[in-house]
Amino acid sequence: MTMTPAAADTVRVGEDMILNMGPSHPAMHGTVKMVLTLDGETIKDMDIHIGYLHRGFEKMAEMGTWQQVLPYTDRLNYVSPMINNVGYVMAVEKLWGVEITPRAKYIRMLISELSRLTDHLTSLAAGAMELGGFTPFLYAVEAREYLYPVIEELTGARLTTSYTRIGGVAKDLPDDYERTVMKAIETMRPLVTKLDKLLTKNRIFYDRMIGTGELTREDAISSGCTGIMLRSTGVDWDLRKHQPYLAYDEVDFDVIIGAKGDNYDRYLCRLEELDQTIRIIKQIFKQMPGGPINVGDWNVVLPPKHEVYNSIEGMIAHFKLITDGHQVPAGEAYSAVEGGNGEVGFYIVSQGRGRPYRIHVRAPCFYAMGIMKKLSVGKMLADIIPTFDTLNMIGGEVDR
Amino acid sequence: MSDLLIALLRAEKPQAVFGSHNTAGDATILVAREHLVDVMQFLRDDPRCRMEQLIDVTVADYLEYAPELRGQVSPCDADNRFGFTSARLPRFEVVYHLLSLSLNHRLRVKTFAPEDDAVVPSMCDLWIAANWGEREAWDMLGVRFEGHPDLRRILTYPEFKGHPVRKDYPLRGYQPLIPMPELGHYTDQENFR
Amino acid sequence: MPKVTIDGHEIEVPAGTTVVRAAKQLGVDIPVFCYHPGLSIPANCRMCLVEIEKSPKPLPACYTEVTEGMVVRTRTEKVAATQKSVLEFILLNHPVDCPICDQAGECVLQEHYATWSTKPSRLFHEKVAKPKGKILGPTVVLDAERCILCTRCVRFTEEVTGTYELAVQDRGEHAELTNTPNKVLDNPYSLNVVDICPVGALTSREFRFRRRVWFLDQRDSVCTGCARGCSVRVDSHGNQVERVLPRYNPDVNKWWMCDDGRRVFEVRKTRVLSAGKAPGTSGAPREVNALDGVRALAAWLQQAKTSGGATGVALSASLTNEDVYAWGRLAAASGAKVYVLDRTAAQGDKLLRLADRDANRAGTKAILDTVAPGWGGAVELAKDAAGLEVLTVVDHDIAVTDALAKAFGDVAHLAVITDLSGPLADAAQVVIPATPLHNREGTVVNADGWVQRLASPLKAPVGTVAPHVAAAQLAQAVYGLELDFADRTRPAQLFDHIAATVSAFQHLDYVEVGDLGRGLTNGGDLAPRRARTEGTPEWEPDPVAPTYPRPFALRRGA
Amino acid sequence: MELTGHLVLDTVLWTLIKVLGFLFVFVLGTALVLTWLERKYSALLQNRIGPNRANIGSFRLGGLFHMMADPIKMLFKEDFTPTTPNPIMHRLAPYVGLVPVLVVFAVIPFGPTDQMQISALGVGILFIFAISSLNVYGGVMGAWASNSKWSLLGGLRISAQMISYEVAMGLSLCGIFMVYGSLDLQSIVRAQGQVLFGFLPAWGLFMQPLAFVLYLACAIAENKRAPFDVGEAESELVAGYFTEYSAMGFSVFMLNEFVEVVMIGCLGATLFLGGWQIPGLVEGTTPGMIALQIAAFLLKALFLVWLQLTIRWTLPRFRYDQIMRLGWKILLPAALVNLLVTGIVLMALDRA
Amino acid sequence: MAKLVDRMQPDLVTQSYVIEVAKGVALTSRQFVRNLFGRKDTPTVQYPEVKTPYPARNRGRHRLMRRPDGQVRCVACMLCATACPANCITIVAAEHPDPGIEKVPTTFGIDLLKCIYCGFCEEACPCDAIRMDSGRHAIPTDTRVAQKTAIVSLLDKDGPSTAVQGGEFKADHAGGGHH
Repeated sequence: MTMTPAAADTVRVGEDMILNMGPSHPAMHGTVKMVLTLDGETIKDMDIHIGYLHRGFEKMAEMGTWQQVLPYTDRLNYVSPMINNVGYVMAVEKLWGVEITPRAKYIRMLISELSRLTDHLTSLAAGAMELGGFTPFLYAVEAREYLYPVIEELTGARLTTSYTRIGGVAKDLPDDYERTVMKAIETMRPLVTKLDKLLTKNRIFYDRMIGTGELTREDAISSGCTGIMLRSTGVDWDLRKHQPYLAYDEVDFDVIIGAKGDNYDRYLCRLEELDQTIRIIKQIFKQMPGGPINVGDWNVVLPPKHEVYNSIEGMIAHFKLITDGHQVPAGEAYSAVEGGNGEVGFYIVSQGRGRPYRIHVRAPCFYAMGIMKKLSVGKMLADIIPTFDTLNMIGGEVDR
Repeated sequence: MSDLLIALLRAEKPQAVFGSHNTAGDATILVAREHLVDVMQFLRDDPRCRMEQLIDVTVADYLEYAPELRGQVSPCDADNRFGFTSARLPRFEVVYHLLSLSLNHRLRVKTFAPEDDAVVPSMCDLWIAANWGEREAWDMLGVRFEGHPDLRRILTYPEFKGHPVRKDYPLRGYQPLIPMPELGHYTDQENFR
Repeated sequence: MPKVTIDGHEIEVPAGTTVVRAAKQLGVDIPVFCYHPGLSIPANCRMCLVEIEKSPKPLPACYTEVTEGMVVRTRTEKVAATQKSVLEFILLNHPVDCPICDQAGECVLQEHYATWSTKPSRLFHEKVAKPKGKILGPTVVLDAERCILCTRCVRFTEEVTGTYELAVQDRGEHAELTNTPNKVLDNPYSLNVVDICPVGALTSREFRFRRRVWFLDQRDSVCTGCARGCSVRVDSHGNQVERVLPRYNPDVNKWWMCDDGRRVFEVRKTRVLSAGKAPGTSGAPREVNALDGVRALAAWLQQAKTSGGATGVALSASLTNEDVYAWGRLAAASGAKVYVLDRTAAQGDKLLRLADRDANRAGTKAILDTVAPGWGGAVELAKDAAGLEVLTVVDHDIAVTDALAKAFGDVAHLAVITDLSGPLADAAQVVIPATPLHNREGTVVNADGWVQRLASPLKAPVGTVAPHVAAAQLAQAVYGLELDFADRTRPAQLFDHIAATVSAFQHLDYVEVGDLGRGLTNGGDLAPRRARTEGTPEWEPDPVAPTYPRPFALRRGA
Repeated sequence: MELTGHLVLDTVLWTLIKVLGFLFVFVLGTALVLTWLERKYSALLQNRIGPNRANIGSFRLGGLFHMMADPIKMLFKEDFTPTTPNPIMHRLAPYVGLVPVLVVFAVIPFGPTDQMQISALGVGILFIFAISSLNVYGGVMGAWASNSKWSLLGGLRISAQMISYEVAMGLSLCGIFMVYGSLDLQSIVRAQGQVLFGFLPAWGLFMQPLAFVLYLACAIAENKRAPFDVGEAESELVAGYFTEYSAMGFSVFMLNEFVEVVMIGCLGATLFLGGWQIPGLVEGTTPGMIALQIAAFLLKALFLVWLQLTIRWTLPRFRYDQIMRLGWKILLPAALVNLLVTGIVLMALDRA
Repeated sequence: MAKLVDRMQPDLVTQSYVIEVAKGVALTSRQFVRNLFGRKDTPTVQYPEVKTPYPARNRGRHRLMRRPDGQVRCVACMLCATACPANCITIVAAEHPDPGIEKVPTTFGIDLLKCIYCGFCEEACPCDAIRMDSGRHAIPTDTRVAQKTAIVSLLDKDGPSTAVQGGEFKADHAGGGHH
């Protein structure tokens, strides 16, 4: 390191330790590297290197049809894949002007909320584990484990769901699905209570959460933080409430906000949102309308299989949709949904030629990670852990 | 709502705003690069706009876009004050998505950057979010953001050549600094197709 | 010139123009099945029915000629209902065959149904069964169930080839396309009926089931089968040509091309040169790649230069203009004599096929006249052969006659740059593998003096060299010449040189030559002075070539 | 006393038997079982099944064979030594850590009579203080010799932690000495045989309840186990001071930890739970009585082992500075207060 | 509407550590005892011995259906290969002597390492030839070759399809449930 004599007086040369935290580090889940300049255990400077999981989502998306982008979205925020599915198809439908059926709306809401449960549980679990609380971690993961079979029963896969379709959803709800879901939730909820009991009032835990990773409201807003990050600072902002999409204006729930914007607030917000989500799910089942699950227009969704097998008309429509892709008209659209971590936005540009011209994903974690440095500098090395966890960085989403 | 915003900007900044559309309900204005900082400052601070959040920054590369359709995405005025028509617009469009939390509205702001001069002013002084957003846009599409304090690559590694989301970035091949993978005992090339 | 209003747009067109053409000029799409611009108009599919003011019922747009003040509406409910009914009617007996039908993906019926109807089926009965997989001739298979009886193929055999091999028999739903009695569809243009068939009723026996069309990459090129130089579209997958289709070019081939032209790729594939050769240290031939071959040739030329021996360059008349120019310049600079050799002539006909099978005779002549005046032919070569120390043959399928074979034997050192195996390659001591003509880009001039771009979707095989590059290499290595184009080996750059140097190519530009070509500006006795009629072609090729997007081709073919 | 050769032989043999029986069978045996038990136990309280796959033939025994399979696996793994200027130190470190912990058991009275102690040292507790803190050298040596920043940070953390908690632990135990008036562990245990208020055994737990809590906290902290495991803190420092250890080096560190768990249990049982005392029984002299009281001691020790396990699997981890704060600002003052109050009470009782 | 989180104020009880630790220990101990006797709360499945059934919609390994006469249903239309986002399906078509069938695959290969189990092939198949309801999961192997070739033998496997082209078919199958 070269340094001018004047600077050498003020900076203690050689006493700082540069530490590469990651990319292979137990706490850097999702693969991220933090280059830390440490003075003892205090962080003096920090440089965050992301991109270790960069798969070129946006480039790949330009290569396939509109439909073929869908499996990629599963892998964005991989703890809540179906919210990404919903966000993506909503963007396409917005550009195309497709209005989906009420039942599809409710099913999409249902899967969004189920995914939100798994997302928050994962975040809580990982947070507990990395603070050394292995038992609450396993309780939360077990709780999540009850939800995955429910998701699998609906979509056919636990994680790589690819469930939504442009113009609706892939399949209707299975028989007696409400009972399945409610049973899973009833099994899952006590485990969250256990986690709550083990952590929330435990001084060892709250000493590490309170006052660490404190985010001011101004910074949260200016840095583009959304979702829990923003709400924990006391901003009443939830896309489901303030810019309602699907049928979120027809269900009743509270927006959970925090007071100080520290890790403890974010932890509590997640915990509380679990209950709000369960509340929404109950209402969804109560209000679930009947009717078709997709728009039925053969230019938008594949014809039903019996039409394909038995009539040339269905067969042609089926063929055209698969070989030519969806004929989304030229133009651009941005559509956002409230994901597990905040606003998941898709900016799409179409050329009207069967495949996307440009897709850009607005990943909530990406902007949250942008403020990570500010939350950590001046704090201790160990504070990175809870901050990083409550920020809930998901590698697939940040790097895309 | 969004129409009002467009009308407001057209009235307040007639010099800067030279195009707008409202397709799919997304209010969009096209701003000349020279006036971008001014317009953004206005959008953030004016009580009628109050765009507290820069939700997203990205760039779209219109190299392969059909010229006749380009006007639908980026309509320009008839009087052609900025030297380009709808059919022949510069290659890059820098797209900003703004959100006002207090007034609950959104706006998309777009500006142009030609291929040989792909530079736009940085928004880092206005929003913290611009820092990483612009780094990503630079990394992926190679549009420079003038005044950015730390314009490094973010998703790719520093030695990476080129900007991968550009339309003319080759789809196959290896970056020079990555050695070809050793195949080890999997010598059967057939299996690696 | 009558003025007509179509969907609110006004246009003035020459008298006698049909509504469908006028609409096309306005950019208004009117769906058609049976209409083909190159054939007569039967108006039997009824797909193009449009509303015309003062007419009590919809009229077929393909047949109706415009009159002054005519007002046409193509997007009314009535028209839409007609289109839906027509489609429903056509689809009634159409088999559920898309999965096994080669036309799927470029099927006009699919296209029209997806665009104009998407109405579910109302049929509850068995569909009428007709013969499937019926062989009409050596090249074409018929699936009668898929046929929509547009009679395009029948009209083609009647009007274009005049061979009358096809006809429709029976009536109503039993009507069926078939061979006329005792006739087989075996005319040299038979595959055109596959191209013009809007559905998958007629399919090519050769291309059958080979590849789904939506995976194919398309590239516009020129046929090099004969001096006609038909405009073609080359469809490829991976690094392999799958088929060749005619491309509409009003000045050259209209909509058609011959069956031989489509098979040029196939035929050449069987004759590909496997490796080059050069004398080894022991004197026995060894296998070489292009670079080593050029080195061996360079050594000979060097020797000849030192000893003052005479050298010669024999060019095939099928090379690109760029090759001819480069070799011509090299020969002129080195004092070598240039000879032009021919391919074996074939039988020509009145329609498209020419007896002269060399793809670029006119271009070769025009260029050599400027850069290497005094060039000769096979006769001169036979005369000079004995005196030549080195003869370099830049070959593309040169016909080796007895006289030529003797001449080649007389030459002290014979080097061949070629992409094909054959007697010539066998006779030579040095064989330099050339990049095959169908893997290259460049320009060729057809018999009428029409300059067109040759393009290829294929990559050049490893270890081959384009002849014009070899010329530049030799110029530098042997004669120490920095030919002014030596570092500019891309065809487009070389073409600029040609345009600047050769008067016949004056004012031509590689980009401007475009997809449809340009006439030579001054071709002397060979190339008649011709120039493209200004403006766009009055009528695009028919809907056989799909214009809709192909989301897969680029990705799969990459 | 004049020692005859026969007597020397007798003493050596007897000591060997005690070492074998207590140290090797009980202590190391427990530590070995703990390697399996810790996982199995944590599994049970985390709604899992835990290790159960190791088997001999068709016998699985709930995975008990894991405790055999693991050492075998560890023995055969690559023993990786990082590029370091001190490879010998790196090799030595785990054993430097292990030996002091084992030595401590020399003075633990595991049964009645003076014979049931490997070495009847008069200043037993001071010996324990002296030796047990040497254990940290193993960790620090390993951390330094590993030539890794993570190890270094871990080493720094454990040495600081050791210093902080050694003081508090020493002071918390001072109360015990004051109450029982001896440094000899056997005497302390004997003193715990008395009865308080007619029903309560005069165990350290009841005489010095605060000291017990302090002792437990400090002891776990010295053992560097959760919630005081900042020295290894897998989510912060990868594995702290033994990041660069593999195979046997790693497993000796683990063994070290488990032996220390047993040590804390034994010492705690001795000082706070009345050692081998069974309320209502006098010090045994017959083999049957002795066996019973040895069993009582071992059970008490195991109870404390269980308590440690449960705490380890219940609590999250402290932050480094919070551990320091807890040690210096809470435990140390509390120990001092405990000492003060004990002193005042004792003086008051003396006066009375 | 907006609801503030219930942010606990640290009081003496929580700050003393001991009480909360004791509560925690009680909770975990209770869990231990519950699990020791009867494993009431343990959801773990002992996998190779015990298998949970896959739900009917599970997208497992592919299978090719047969016609009632035992021939392969697939007609090599390539729609599955077209719809496949991972490009993992290789089909080579050939002519079948029976003009009623006309086109059959001679090779039907799926590279299971490339496959992402999205189910688009099943959805794209216009003949009910390929399905993913086999109830078998991906092949666990450690060689590339095994993943690639295992499926080539697909052409010889699995039972007849219930779909009859041009005939009756259950409407609710759309999307490929398990029957």
